[in-house]
Amino acid sequence: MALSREQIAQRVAQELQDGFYVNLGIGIPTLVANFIPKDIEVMLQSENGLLGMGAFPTEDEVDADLINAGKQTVTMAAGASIFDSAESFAMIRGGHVDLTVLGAFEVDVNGNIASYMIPGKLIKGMGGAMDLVAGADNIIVTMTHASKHGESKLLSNCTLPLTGKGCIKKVLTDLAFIEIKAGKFHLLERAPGVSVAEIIELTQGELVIEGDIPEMKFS
Amino acid sequence: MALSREQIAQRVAQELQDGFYVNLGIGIPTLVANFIPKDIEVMLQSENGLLGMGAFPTEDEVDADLINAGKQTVTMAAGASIFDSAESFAMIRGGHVDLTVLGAFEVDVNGNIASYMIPGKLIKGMGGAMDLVAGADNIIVTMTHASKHGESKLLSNCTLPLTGKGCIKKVLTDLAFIEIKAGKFHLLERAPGVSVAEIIELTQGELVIEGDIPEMKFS
Amino acid sequence: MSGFDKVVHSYEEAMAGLTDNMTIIAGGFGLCGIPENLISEIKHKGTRGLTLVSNNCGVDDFGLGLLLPDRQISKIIASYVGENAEFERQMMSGELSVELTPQGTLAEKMRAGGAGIPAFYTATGVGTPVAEGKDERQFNGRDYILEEAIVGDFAIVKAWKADRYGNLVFRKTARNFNPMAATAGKITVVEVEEIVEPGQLDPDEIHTPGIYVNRLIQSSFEKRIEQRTTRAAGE
Amino acid sequence: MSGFDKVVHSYEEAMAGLTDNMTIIAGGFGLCGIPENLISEIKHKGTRGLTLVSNNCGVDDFGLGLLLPDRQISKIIASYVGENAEFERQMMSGELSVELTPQGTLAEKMRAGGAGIPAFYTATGVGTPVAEGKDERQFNGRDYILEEAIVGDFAIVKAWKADRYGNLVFRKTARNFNPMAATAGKITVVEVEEIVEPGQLDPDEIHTPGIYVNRLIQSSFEKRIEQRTTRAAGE
Repeated sequence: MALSREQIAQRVAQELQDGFYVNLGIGIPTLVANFIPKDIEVMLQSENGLLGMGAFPTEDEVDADLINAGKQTVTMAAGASIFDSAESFAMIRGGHVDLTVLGAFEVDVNGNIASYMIPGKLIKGMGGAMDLVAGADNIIVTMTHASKHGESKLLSNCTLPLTGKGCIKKVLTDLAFIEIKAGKFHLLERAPGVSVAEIIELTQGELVIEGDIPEMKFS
Repeated sequence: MALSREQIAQRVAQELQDGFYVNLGIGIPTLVANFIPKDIEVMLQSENGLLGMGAFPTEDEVDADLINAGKQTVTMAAGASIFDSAESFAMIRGGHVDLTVLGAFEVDVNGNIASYMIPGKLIKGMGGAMDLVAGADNIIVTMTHASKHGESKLLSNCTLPLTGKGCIKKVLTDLAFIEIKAGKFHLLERAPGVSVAEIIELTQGELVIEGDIPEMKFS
Repeated sequence: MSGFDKVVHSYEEAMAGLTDNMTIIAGGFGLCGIPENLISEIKHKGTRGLTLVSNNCGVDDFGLGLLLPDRQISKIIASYVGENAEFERQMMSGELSVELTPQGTLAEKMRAGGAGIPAFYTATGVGTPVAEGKDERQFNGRDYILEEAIVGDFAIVKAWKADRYGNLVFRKTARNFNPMAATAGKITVVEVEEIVEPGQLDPDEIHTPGIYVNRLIQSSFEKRIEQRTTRAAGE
Repeated sequence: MSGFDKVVHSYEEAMAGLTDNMTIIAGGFGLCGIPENLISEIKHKGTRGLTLVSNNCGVDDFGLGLLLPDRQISKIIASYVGENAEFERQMMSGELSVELTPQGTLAEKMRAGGAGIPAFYTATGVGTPVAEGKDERQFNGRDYILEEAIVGDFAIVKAWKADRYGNLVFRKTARNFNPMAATAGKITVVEVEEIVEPGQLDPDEIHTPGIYVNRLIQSSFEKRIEQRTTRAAGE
């Protein structure tokens, strides 16, 4: 069965390592913060200018001067630091963030990503997404494998305007965990109960299947 | 008679205006701080990362962590701020400093300045001088008009490696206050008791003399 | 006498000299740390044909969104816009021109403007619509595009505290774009919650040195929250 | 367990992995705010063929000057050097290669290295020996040269206080080049006077976020003064 949003976040959280500085995008990526393994610590970077983002505030703690990149009120964890947006993107562009998780509309076999614009429909802007995909070595894209109408979002060529070129190596969908290498998708894991055939069916770009594909584990 | 170092500094100080942010180079320029008119305030920028440099410290106040660009121990004035060297030169390069005063070996009619290197002899480096002359609109160069051997330092073409190209508009020597415009030196003032003829004699680059040249005033 | 006293006492004085068709750089991220009273003064003044440089454009009835109904903005350079209906209408109809710029590139363009750096290379936007018409070049085998600095006729900034000399301290994530905006205005106007005497701020803790600030005004702020997210106490 | 605890307990551990022919970026201006014990460790280690990036090169018996007698430095990128005789001798004899770089350009090259900006344009050095071999280009009618970023295998930094997570606070003009150096090392090593627990530094007052810091060590410092200038008390 396809993963829920929470399960996608939970599987991404397994990729976290103790001491990782992590930037989580809006939507499913934000949920990853709820599944950080108990035995490790990670620090969340919010690109408006906060490293060490904490939980949402209680009513009493709400502070209009303390928000995250999603414009939500937040708190600071012990060891947090505040900086301006130029410094924040120096950090991102300079490759200092260990892991970036963000959503997308489409990803293709060459690691291209389209996530910010649907011409004629959605043109709100890229925010920090272009800097994040250009700056990070280690990116996980989270999205549904296909649209509601069954159209694959894992393509041989992105059809929408790109957010970044050749920068995506890992994609976690509701059906599969996929790696992108040498111009091809490689199936690493499948969602529990989802067959390889189903994944092939919904993957438009070339997909390499090597050996037995294990199911994801959520223990 | 030729001006003393102190008199050069004193004449430069007359160019200060209330509210000026000023960078003073090493040597004669540093002395300008001693002649700031009583009825105005200026703020001294030290390019290692201090705006609002105060007097030298008393023995008790000496702090190894508080020095100026000449590596001398200093204090901070009320309203001072500390910043890193990138910020300091952002300030300088971005044209935010109102007046820069610095020494030179040579200046020429095209506003070129040579101040940092004598090939084979002195090659210690330019420090912040190249940034200062490139960043400031308003620069006063202070130097002796000629070498001890009577060789002019106001030339038609600098002979030493340049610190900056086409950036100097005002020069104050021990003999004269000179403006540089349209490829010529223009004599504005002469030191008390120094004749126009003497200045012409010691100025190698083309010098324009228009009307009566007043003596500098030191009252 | 002190030429360093930047304090002005009216918003009229604060925004004096702003005329039609000027470029304004504004601090703030979303509705956080925006110079809300300076924006209101611009609305009140009725200045038109403005180019706004700001990460966002406010909401319908707050922040830079207030300048939309009277069509005071002719162009906006931003990373994320359209949080309100009127913005979308003007953009779609072509009344408002929008130059989408990646957030980090926007912050760096402002910094470069203040720092006398006319242009810099970045990998952000390579191979995307942002790269169109821009110089591309390789360094160490990777492609980069050339981005140019931004300078404003005015910069409008919100800080927390200041001394009379214009030394600024920002509070938490209300810092965001404000320090870079402050450096990039030919005339930089700052509104703050509190003004103290020179010497009362620790020089090591000043975020923006007063050299960048031309005018300073003290006021009170609504500080509207865009997404009020909370957890139950004890959670 | 905390992967964010950057504290190490010996200088050997602090400089582990430094090998011959590496590039080191060092904070400090003159003898102010220099990582003096980290430099001593490099001397002790005997590493050779080093490229040093630092505004200055210390004096005969202190700071980076300590690395001269055993000829550990093969190249230095600096804005002002030669405060000692041995430096001059090695430079004149060609044993030591010197790349003079304007101070502001040097600071910006370090910042760019840390910020993922491979190159930027500046007017500093146009028409001078510094411009030789560099790209020139006009923006708004003025000439600029292209300067490239610097990245180090190691960065060595001196801060005042830090928390265990490597968040740094500098003191007075000992800040100088240290914050930029901290961003530009593949491995950034910081020595400090005091280490506190995470949460004890005000997040608004942190100069360098811990994300840039790999190793942190507490020590004591001589803090030698180069030009001790004083006035009489009461003057």
